[in-house]
Amino acid sequence: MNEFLTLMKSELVVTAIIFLLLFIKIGKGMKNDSLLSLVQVLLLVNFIAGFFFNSTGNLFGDMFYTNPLITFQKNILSLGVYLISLLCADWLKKTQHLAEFFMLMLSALLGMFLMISSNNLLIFYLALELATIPVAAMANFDLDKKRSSEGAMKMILSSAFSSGILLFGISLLYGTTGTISFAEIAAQLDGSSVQILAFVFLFTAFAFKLSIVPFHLWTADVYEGSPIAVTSFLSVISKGSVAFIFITVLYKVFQPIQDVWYTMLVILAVATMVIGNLFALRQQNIKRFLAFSSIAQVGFILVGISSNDYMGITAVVYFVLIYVFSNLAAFGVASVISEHSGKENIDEYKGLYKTNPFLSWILALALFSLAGIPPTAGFFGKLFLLTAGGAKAAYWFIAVAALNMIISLYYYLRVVRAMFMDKNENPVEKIKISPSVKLALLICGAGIVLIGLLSWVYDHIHSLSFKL
Amino acid sequence: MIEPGLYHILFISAALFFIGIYGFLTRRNLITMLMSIELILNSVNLNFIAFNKYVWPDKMDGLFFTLFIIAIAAAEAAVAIAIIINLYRSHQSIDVENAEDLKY
Amino acid sequence: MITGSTILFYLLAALTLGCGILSVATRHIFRAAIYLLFSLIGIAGLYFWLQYEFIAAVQIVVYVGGIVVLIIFSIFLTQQAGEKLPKQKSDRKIFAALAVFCGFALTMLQVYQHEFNGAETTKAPTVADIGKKMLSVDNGGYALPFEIISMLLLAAMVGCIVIALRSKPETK
Amino acid sequence: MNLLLLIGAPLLTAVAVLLSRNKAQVKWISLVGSVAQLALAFALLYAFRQERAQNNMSQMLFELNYKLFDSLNINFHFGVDGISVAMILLTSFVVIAGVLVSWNIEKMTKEFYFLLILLALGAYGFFISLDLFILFFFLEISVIPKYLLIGIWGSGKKEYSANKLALMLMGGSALILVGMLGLYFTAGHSFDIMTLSKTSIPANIQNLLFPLLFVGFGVFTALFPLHTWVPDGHSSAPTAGSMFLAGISMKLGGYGCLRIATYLLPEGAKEYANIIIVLSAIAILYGAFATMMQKDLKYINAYSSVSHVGFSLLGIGMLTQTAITGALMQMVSHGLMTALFFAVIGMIYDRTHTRMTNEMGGLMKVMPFITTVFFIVGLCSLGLPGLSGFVAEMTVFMGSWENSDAFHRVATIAAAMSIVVTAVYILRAIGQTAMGPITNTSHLQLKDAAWNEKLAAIILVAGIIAIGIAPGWLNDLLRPAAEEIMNRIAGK
Amino acid sequence: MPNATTIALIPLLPLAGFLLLGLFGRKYLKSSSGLIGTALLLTSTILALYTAYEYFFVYGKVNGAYQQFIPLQLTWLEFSKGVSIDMGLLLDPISVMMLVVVSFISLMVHIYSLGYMKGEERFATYYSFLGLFTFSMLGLVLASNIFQIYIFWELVGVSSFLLIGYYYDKPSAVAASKKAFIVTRFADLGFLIGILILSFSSGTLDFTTLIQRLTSPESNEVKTAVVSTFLGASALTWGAALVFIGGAGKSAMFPLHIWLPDAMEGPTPVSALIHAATMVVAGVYLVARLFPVFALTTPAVLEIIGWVGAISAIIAAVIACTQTDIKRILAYSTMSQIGYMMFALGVSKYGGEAGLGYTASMFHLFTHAMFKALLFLGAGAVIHYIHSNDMRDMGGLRKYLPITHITFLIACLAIAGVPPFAGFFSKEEILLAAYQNNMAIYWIALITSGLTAFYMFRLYFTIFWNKPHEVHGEKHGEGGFAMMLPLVLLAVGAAAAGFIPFGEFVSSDGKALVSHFHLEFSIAPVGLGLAGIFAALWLYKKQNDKPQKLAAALGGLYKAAYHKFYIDEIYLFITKKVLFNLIGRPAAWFDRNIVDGMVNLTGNTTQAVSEGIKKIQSGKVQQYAIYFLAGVIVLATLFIYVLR
Repeated sequence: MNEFLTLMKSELVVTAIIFLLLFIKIGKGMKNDSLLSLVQVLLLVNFIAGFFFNSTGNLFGDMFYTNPLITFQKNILSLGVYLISLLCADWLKKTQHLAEFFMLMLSALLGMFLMISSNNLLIFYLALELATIPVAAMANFDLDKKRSSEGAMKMILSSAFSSGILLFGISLLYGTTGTISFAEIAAQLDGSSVQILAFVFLFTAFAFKLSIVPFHLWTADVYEGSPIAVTSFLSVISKGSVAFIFITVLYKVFQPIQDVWYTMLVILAVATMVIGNLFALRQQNIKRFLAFSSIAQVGFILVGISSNDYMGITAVVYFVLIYVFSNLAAFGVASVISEHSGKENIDEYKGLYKTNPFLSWILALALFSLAGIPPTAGFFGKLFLLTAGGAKAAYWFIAVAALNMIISLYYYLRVVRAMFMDKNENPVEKIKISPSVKLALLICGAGIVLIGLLSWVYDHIHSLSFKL
Repeated sequence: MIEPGLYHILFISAALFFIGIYGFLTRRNLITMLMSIELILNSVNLNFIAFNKYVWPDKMDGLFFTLFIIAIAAAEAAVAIAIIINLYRSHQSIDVENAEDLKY
Repeated sequence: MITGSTILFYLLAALTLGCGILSVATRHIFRAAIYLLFSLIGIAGLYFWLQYEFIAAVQIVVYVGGIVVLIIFSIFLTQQAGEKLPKQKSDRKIFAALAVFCGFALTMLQVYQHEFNGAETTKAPTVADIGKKMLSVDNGGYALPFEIISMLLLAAMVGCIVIALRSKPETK
Repeated sequence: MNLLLLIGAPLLTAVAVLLSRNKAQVKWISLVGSVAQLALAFALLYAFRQERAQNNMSQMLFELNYKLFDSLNINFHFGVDGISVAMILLTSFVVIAGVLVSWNIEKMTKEFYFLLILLALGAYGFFISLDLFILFFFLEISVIPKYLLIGIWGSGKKEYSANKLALMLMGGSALILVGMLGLYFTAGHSFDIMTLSKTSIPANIQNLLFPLLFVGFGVFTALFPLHTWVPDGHSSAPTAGSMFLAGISMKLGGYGCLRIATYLLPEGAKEYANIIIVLSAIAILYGAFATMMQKDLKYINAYSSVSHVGFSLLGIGMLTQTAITGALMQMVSHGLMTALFFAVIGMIYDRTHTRMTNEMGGLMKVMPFITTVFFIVGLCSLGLPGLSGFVAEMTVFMGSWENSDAFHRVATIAAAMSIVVTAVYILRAIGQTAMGPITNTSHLQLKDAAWNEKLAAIILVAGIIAIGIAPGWLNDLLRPAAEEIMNRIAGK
Repeated sequence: MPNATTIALIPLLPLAGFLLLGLFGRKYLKSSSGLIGTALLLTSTILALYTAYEYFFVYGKVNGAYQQFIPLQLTWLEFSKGVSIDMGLLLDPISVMMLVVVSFISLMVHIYSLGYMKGEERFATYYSFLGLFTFSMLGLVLASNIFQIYIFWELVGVSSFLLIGYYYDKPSAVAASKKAFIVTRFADLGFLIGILILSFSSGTLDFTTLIQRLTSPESNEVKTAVVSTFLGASALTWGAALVFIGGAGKSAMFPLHIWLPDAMEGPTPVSALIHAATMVVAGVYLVARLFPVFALTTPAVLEIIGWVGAISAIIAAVIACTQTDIKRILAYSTMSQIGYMMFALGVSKYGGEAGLGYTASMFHLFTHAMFKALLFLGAGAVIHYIHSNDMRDMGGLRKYLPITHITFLIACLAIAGVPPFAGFFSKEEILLAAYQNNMAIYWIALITSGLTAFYMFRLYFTIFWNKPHEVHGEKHGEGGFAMMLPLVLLAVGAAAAGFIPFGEFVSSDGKALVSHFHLEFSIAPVGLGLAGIFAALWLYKKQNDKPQKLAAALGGLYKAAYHKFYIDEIYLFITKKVLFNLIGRPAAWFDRNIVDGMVNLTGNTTQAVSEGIKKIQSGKVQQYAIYFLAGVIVLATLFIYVLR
């Protein structure tokens, strides 16, 4: 089979779907429900397609590079998108621009795919923008909500700002190395101060997308402002993708100055965990709460990344996989509740267990997984991140991380307490959950419970990343 | 060193870059902030071209980068303006200070 | 010794930076737009000066013909005519200026310390080989970025349509 | 005997509980399940003794080793020595008693029993795992059920207590986690306790890791001054919750302190032994004195638990074979005793709806059975011969006395003083509640224990007496295991 | 040769009784439980007597000395090589003698209680407790291992606690039981540490080995132990002293005696059994058991023992003269008599003629058991009749309670040391021993004997003579056969026990000790005794105001004695003020506020910080950008200038 087709299959499938939707839209259009189910099927196909014809190779000179691990990462992302399409069905059915929504989301997904397998700063930059601009547009999808457009504005402006800085860094890098392809840059790096400067500029772009402290400030506002579908997409899919490419860039391109970025990661990881936790402590709105919690999670991811070897890669990919399930489950429950009752405050979740035990259990599971409590998968994910990070035997570093687990546990338990323990005279009334949502939630729950215990998942990722 | 060369251009671009940033940080009007963004991007373009011309003339990476940046800038500006206009519709102002419902 | 090109260069530099500063400083939004326009033209001029006519052309076409026009339209849409822009809080200004100055100093220090290995052959590329490169898929070709840009523009277009042409709830 | 049964039984029970339809089913399923666990525990004891009888002297018996995370060298490595067997027996006793006493729970019965069984599962897994990672996994499993048990079914300022407990325990496990990873890397990427016990770890690393691990586990077992979750947690928890908390969970900590911290890091243990001794001596006396001042029965038992658990830490700190044996005996004994104590308190509370000693009196007249049990447990707690407490404490004393320097002597004597203070507060409590004239006439209508309560009490009393009358079997179980530990400490 | 099972049965039968009655008595056996208990105890008494006979007359004596036999010894809990708690049966003269005493007195009390406790609600429980006590006491007596003795020591303690608190709804009874337990417990702490020291320095817990190792001065155990000193005294001295503290606690020696008078809250038969005849002499028995160690290795401690005994004897006697509660009077007299036994041991030496004190002490223990039990049972009969403990409510009862009167009189004569009653002989020997070894103690003893005679007859006269008894309401007559039989039997004992040639059987080294009797020596004590009696006669025979006068004349001394020299108050001060207010309360406060405060503080600080930094998230996108830029610049400078 043609190399081009096999290597770029994920991108091609996604592009195909985008155009299909485009034609449907331009043509006579479809009813939302049927369109949605069609899209869901297509996304499922896309996800499944990810498992076939995995191979390693370059395209377009060396601009595009892929290998089984990268394909696996792409699969994680498409899985996430599929779950989102199921979870947010209730909201999606209501929206007037379903096709456009998915076109945007998929082009963002395409951007992420390209970003992950980019082997060249230009591609990386373009893919990054492709992964950002549509999301900014999506963030505005609650057209008549002011908060939504405010969030979108904040996102587009700050991302433009950060990409400006990124570009300046790239330009300096280009000036000193004379190339924009990863491999050659790595060869050219000599750790001169300009390159450090350039690296910092470049670094901030990742920091911005991953919302690492102090480049995280946009996160919470945008998450709160935008529709939950978008929020979950932002917090799970785009974070994951950036984490992946971040690893590649650090390990591949900036290997020569690894001692610089190791220290940087350590500092920022600590800052991120602490600040994220401290802010999450006080949040009322569940989306905002999850935003800050996800910032704290990123701190842990950085711990994993800081170990400059395949263990780190494995741990991060594994964690992101788990994170997809956990966070999506949380957001899914949140979206169901806010769709049916418009309630997004943690205090309004009081007494939820009485009326909606299923949702409560799923949310609790998700939160425990985020907090890293066994037997949920999050426990393993976090632990392996720390294990990877501990390889350099920086005990105080792990200690800080571990202590942060305590703070995070505190506020995750706040939600659990609200649902299970607190009394409430008018709790969220019994919610009739549509089958697709239920399915998605069940998938997430199963994922949360099983992925940890099914060790072959981890070992599979390990074998993939070990080959690098 | 009166003779203009790479470093002069780098000075110009860097200056323009930080002028843009300054604008972005201080302008209260969203559209003017957008303009500042444009300045930033242009300074970057200038960098690329300069490097391409003075340092790595044999390949055209910088040049192409500039081209694509210009394209991106257009797209970004379009979306940004769309969002701004929408924001303007929803509460008759494009003053960034007024868009701070989401905080803490 | 001072040649015409040198003078031209300095003029262009002055134009670019001057208009840049003005465009972020003035409190008339229209003037800001116009200053921006001139600043961009100045940059285009610099491209010319560097003998990158094609880029210069693109710069003129896209920015001057496209983006600035877009901006001006949006100003028409959003701005009640003629009133001045609100003043920014001064502490914000001070912090911004401080940060910017530090950044600028830092950057310049690094840049001037660094020895960019100047190349002698300063030949400018022609439009033809730019075009060839642009569509070649083999090593050093730019077909993929081109495709990506196209997708991006498509996405941006869709986004703009959805957001800007917001239809009243009852229709459709 | 296949150790997986020990995990399987509670697991099945839990699942069955989840699938069951009505409260009756839930109760009976969990009862059957816990009976099965008890049976398994006894089977294990029997099999273990058989093996030893055919002098199979390998340190761990019935070992199982399945690969889990192969690439990280994490395995399901199970095995038991005398200590584990004893602890498992203890657990099974407490579990069945706990199931019985919460027979009349009305609110969310299914969830309640599910969490209870989950706790048990965690304990069993913890005691049989020989892989640090798995051990930690099981340790952590039990945190959340505790939180929910207290928070949902608790009384008083339950949210506060539940939070405090969960967070402090989490803090402990955070320390453990760091220490654990430290071990993992210094010992060349292995979590396996048996492997670690063979590897010699440089002293400076040991001195770094030991405090982490010991304090980490110490939090679980109420190491002074990290014990403050105990009074609040116990007093707010539902009866069965307190029983599990004090009877099982605190033992997880003690077991960890010994099996992980002390056994794997002997040099560190020697380094810090004196500090441990000081802390535990303080805990013993101070806990006892603090108890004297309490009016709430649950607080009384909670603080006395701090005091009693101090003995097991003291024994560990003394680093002699006898002392360690005593420490282990104390764990078992205290587990049974405190569970029974909480059960009794629960029974009294269910009837009088107060736990304040000064609001009761003369209960012996209306509920002879309960008060008799109350007497027994009280006497056990003040170390009456013929009951388990005496055996354990005496062993600790004898062992402690083996270090002949003044410091250890003083510490031992200080600890010994507590037996007087214990007598004081126990007799006060009994005197005020069980004896004396009936102050509150409404108590005259109260009923004595129901069948389930009687059964629960009898089971635990049986355990206490079995140890008190014939401690030999327990001794035979624990002493060789303690010897293994001592060998490593002595560097043999 | 001794037969292990026979001997083992002696304690085990009461245990069986305890279990049987404890489990089923309340519901099923009810009133029959008394008979069951008695029957069981009768059997074990018979066995005990049989054993005694066998031991003393059949196999006990081997070439001129009574030997130790350990027919049974089971390892109960092994600590380490050679150091283990064993459950064993040890037969030697004193254990056999105690065996007889305990089982006999206990049997008497069992029988007596059939009448005295009839119709009690917790009749069965009562008998089961009696069983428990008897079992524990017998186990204590037979102990072959110092830890075994400690175990049963605690058990008798708890059974005494249970029996004192038998009337559990009487607050005073509850308080008394608690007091008794805690005070003895405190003493036991000393005992325990003593055991630890002795066992460590001797490397064993087994009596025989321990004594043998610690008494041979050249044994290296002794050498090492003597070397290791603490506060100037050798380890062994400390150990022995601490062990004695244990004994002093149980035997209500000054200043640990305060629990004994209060213990009279228990049913009177119980007082007779536990707080007169058996348990309270456990301390004496303990010292006797370890006598070689005291005598040969730590004579200093023996000296102390002597003085403590003497002081207790006289103090108790003085107090007894002023009390009005007849049971308390008896309690103090008990204390005083035990003081006799103690200092008898204290003034004794090991072996041969010098060991007279030892024999005397044991002898007095034996006789005292008889007449003191008798006194208590008699008092019980009186109380049973009068329904009051206070002798001011009594008087002129001799007509109404003839048997009680006679037996009581016998007992009084015995305790007053009037020949030929039992007390006379044993007391003579004690005084003789004191005379030979320690003059000071001898004088104290002499005075005490006088006082004893006085307060006993004060009691006797006030109860049975003094003011005539007016009968209000119909009085049931003297308690039935069940109550009278023990009185009579015990009276016989109290009258005749003196004629047993005690030295033949019991002596410090097992060899026979011929106690020759000096008439001229016994003049002084007997004379004093008679003087005391006549004083009492003069004061209390008829109702008059002499006593008040006398009391007024004595003034302060009387008052002090009446208030038991304020020792209770001192204790109360220590416990309430020191233990509770100065230690307990601060500890509790510290825990709730400091330790717990720390924990909460961390939590609150975190909260506060998170509240404080929320302004960072100001919602202004330009602010964000500034932070962004600042971050960039800081990082850049940091990594360009600082960290390289």
